[in-house]
Amino acid sequence: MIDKKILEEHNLTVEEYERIVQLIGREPNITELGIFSLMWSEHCSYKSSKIHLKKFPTSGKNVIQGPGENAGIIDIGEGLAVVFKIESHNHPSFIEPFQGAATGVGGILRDIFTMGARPIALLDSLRFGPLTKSKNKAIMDGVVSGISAYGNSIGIPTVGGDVYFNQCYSMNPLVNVFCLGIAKTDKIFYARAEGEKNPVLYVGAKTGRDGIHGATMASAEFGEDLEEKRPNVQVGDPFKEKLLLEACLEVMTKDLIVGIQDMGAAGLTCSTSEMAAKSGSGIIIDLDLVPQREEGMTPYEIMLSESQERMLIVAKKEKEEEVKRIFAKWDLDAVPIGYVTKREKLQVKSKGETVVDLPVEAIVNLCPVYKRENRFPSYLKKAQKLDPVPLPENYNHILKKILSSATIADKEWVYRQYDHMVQTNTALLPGADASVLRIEGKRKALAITIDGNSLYAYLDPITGGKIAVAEACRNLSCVGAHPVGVTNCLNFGNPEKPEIMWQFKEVIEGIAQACKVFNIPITGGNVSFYNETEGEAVYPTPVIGIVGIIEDIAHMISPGFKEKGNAVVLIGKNKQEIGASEYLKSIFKLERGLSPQIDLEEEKKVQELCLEAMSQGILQSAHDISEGGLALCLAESCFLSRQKIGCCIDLKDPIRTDALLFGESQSRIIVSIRSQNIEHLLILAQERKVKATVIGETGGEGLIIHHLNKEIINIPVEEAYKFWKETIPGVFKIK
Amino acid sequence: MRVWITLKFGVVIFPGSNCDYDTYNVLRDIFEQKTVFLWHKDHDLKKADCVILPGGFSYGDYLRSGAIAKFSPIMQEVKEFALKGGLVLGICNGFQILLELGLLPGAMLRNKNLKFLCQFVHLKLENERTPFTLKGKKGQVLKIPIAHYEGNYFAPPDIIRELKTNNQVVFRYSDTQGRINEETNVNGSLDSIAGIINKKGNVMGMMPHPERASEELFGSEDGRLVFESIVKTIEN
Amino acid sequence: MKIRILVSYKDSVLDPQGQTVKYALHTLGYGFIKDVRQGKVFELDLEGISKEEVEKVIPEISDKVLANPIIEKFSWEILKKK
Amino acid sequence: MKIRILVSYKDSVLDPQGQTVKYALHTLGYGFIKDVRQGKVFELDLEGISKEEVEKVIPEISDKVLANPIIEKFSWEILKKK
Ligand SMILES: Nc1ncnc2c1ncn2[C@@H]1O[C@H](COP(=O)(O)OP(=O)(O)O)[C@@H](O)[C@H]1O
Ligand SMILES: [Mg+2]
Repeated sequence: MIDKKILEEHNLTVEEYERIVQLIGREPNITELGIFSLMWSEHCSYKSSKIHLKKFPTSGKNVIQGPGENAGIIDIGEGLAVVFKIESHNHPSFIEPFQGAATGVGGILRDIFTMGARPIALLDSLRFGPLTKSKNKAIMDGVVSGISAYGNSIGIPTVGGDVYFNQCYSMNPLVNVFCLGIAKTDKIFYARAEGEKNPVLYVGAKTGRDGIHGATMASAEFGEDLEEKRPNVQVGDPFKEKLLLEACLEVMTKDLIVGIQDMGAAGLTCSTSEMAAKSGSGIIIDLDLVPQREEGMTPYEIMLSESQERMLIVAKKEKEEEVKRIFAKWDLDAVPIGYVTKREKLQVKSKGETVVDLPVEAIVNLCPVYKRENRFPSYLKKAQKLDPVPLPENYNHILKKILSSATIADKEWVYRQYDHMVQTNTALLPGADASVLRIEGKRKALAITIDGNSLYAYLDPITGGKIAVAEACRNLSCVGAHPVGVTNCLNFGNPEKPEIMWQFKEVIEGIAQACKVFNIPITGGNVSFYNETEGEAVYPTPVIGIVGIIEDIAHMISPGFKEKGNAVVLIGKNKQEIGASEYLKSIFKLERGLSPQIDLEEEKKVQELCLEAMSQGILQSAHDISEGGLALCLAESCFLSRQKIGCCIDLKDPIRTDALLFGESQSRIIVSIRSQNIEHLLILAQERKVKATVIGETGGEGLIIHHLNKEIINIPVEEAYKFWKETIPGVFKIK
Repeated sequence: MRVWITLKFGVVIFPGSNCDYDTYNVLRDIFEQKTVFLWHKDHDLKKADCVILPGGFSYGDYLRSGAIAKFSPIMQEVKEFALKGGLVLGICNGFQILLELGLLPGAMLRNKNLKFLCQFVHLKLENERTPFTLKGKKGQVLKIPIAHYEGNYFAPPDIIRELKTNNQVVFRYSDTQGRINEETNVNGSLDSIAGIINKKGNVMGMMPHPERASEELFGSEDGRLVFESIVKTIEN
Repeated sequence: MKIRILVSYKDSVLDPQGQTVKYALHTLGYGFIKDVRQGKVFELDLEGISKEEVEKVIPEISDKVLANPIIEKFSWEILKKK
Repeated sequence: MKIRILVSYKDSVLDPQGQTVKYALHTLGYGFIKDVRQGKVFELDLEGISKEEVEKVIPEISDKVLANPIIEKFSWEILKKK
């Protein structure tokens, strides 16, 4: 008998329960209720976000698959497609940082190769609390080791990502993992269960009592009772997944299967019902046939288990044996557990009895959709107000402090724990604005970047959304790539709170507008709500992953200065914008003011100019201005040059010196160029009505900046470099 | 018509190998050598002139890196092949397997900082009189990436002494100038050892990945030296 | 005083290493091995601390530092010196 | 029959993991810990094999598979069932 308490345990409201009863025309049994609780959870059903996600532009001439499948697919020509997607694993990574992050990698990888693509790149977007707290250090250490352990072992390079630190992530770290794979356009696979009597095969790891309620856990805000909510976190097995990957891709080279779906969160439940629903068919399975790791598992447990490294395959009747043979080659079993039916039902048998008999439509598509109330947040007006801060005396000193802020500092400590070279395609290694991957045997190359400044989104959600997209595109243009597709992960607090919902709808509006201006489709993503502890929500954190194409890899450009005596040119305008800056945060401990504003049309022109100049081969280096502002961009351009070339800069803009150096105004790129090409660049700029100014020259051992004929920064590159380079290793040094 | 190709590389695939294709592609595309894969469950070396054990995580590196792979059927053939003087090169995980198998002396411990390390390093070529390095010059410095968690070479003092007296140390971690010190010894290996060869001189293991440094696009071509040396050796 | 602490995954938690070791031993012909679980062992040398304190502090250390209670269990003993 | 096998580094091999744990425990104020060594433990379930065979086969397995004699030593015991 289902009572209130049971419903609460399953995160279902009374209304939702009544809807279930009405949909199936009777009271569900406990296993059936469990199934609904998973499929109607926020994580699987998107019941709170659906209506807003609709705003995203999702079509385009190269879109092969938009939102709705395991991953999005974009046609990149020459018979190839890129398959990519981003997923969050925030809650598990807080509970058990190493395994939580590791299984996060495992999950997104399955989303990619389940579609027939070989994964060729991972990126990770991480958000932690300040490293001054040992708890945060331990979480970061565990998360990075976990990603490293899984990705390195299975042999997919982790080629990039980003890391931000903010108090709001102290009890709510964010771990978003992006994966991209390459597939032949004529060998793409979907989650389909077609063809009556076609066998349903279970492949991969045995089923245990792993993370039961995991999916719903991911949809329940942590409170005092965190301990209770802790499930037994899964342990990842990258070795098993590697075998699974190779076996699945080998099966897919032949004409043996009609559909395949990974078992992620919501395991057997999700894979069986989704495959059937997408094909207007039904599936019947017998749980006695499901390989099990533990004794006496109930149907409820088997259906709700989240054990990792498992896939579900619908094979062609007559090909079953060959599929088994291929899996056996990789030391894996492919076990028939049921077959496809005509009735649009999910039927589950156990010990000869039918324990589940539900219409798949109800499970998968009839979850209530909520138009949750949203309200302008009370904090915003106050937070946007910024009283003038005093002008610093010593800018060298300020620069050093900013260089040593964890968010700004070099992240090599993280990415050198990742094998970012395996598969030998990584042409531009982590550390640049975007990572570049060679496509075997092609002129074209792929560029990938992942971005999202949550402080902007906190202080101005819609602009924060726009900037996340704009900056990602800017990063791509800095390496010579134009964007072709977007995926996104939206990390927010509790959507039942109107102020959170307002942030959510605003950020989405911003993302949508930017994507329309740049004319790039959103092909998928993920929403992670309830990122809050004891009522404290994370800042609204959109994480944007964008894939770009470099038409000719020979035109690839990197951020470091290349030679002495090059002109340093600023593309774009300096403005007096200081709000939401890393400068205010690390010098004045202020997280306020208005975030930098952005004119998307102007941004687009700046990027187009950069790309045009690159395709004409006149740029030596390009680096975009973002956190830390102009000064940091220049410093990094020195750091990233092989011989640590310095530069001498002379700025004339009549604005506050601190805003000029450290303000984070958008739509700016610093390039270096040989003097004989300056004219040409300036003409290209004029044609596009973009401002381009020669602001100095590369050379010397120092980073030297003048403002209105006064020297304001003069520091040896090597010295500045140390602050930037040694901050994060310093935190983790083993004495 | 039958074409005779005297030269053939065999790249072994273990469950969990992940540099198998990288190595295969470099040999086939960059060096245009006839190259075949060897499957761990087989006993057939397909008449390969040189067998390469590629990098990766055979059997997930569970238990110890290389500890389980050494029992593969193919490895029994490789062992015989090696004892008969056949050329065997172990890269990274391949090196670890050769150690576990006893074809090379010593063992691997975790990197001194207990972290996985993926980065370019500089190697000093200590022995250019091997089939794997004869195209190099003694003391020459090579820039080649490493990517491992257990590359901290260890062996008892007597073994180390032996390695030195027989000039079996082929590569050592160094700086760009070939200077060797604690700092350049990234993973803490005894004597900064990055690669060694057996007494007989036909089995070499190295932690760095020459196949990742064979194309200009990837920042260094120094790894070519190893493959070109093997080709030269066999052609003669 | 010498203490030995054993840390291993809870029985309900998958142990990939143990599984792989078992698989290897089987292929080597040791078919009589029905299951393998792999864990960690810590041997601690203690000084200037009473048996009573040990009883209190070792479980504390194990729980806080050596094991993650969510997926791991631990047991410990005092080693008699030989 | 349940067997427990302990594998740890020989004393001649330094054990950075143990050192790191020791350091961590010290910073947490457990100063009375003079040394930490970390190793592996394997628990095997055996079936259909006599005590005599076990005496022979377990050292064999440990030496050949579970431990690397160059750097590791092992010890083992039969666990009495509770
Ligand atoms: N923020 C978003 N923007 C666009 N599409 C999204 C977003 N969040 C989720 N989706 C799409 O909804 C579908 C279901 O998402 P998800 O449950 O994360 O997939 P999976 O079940 O494979 O993890 C996916 O196709 C995903 O791309
Ligand atoms: Mg999926």
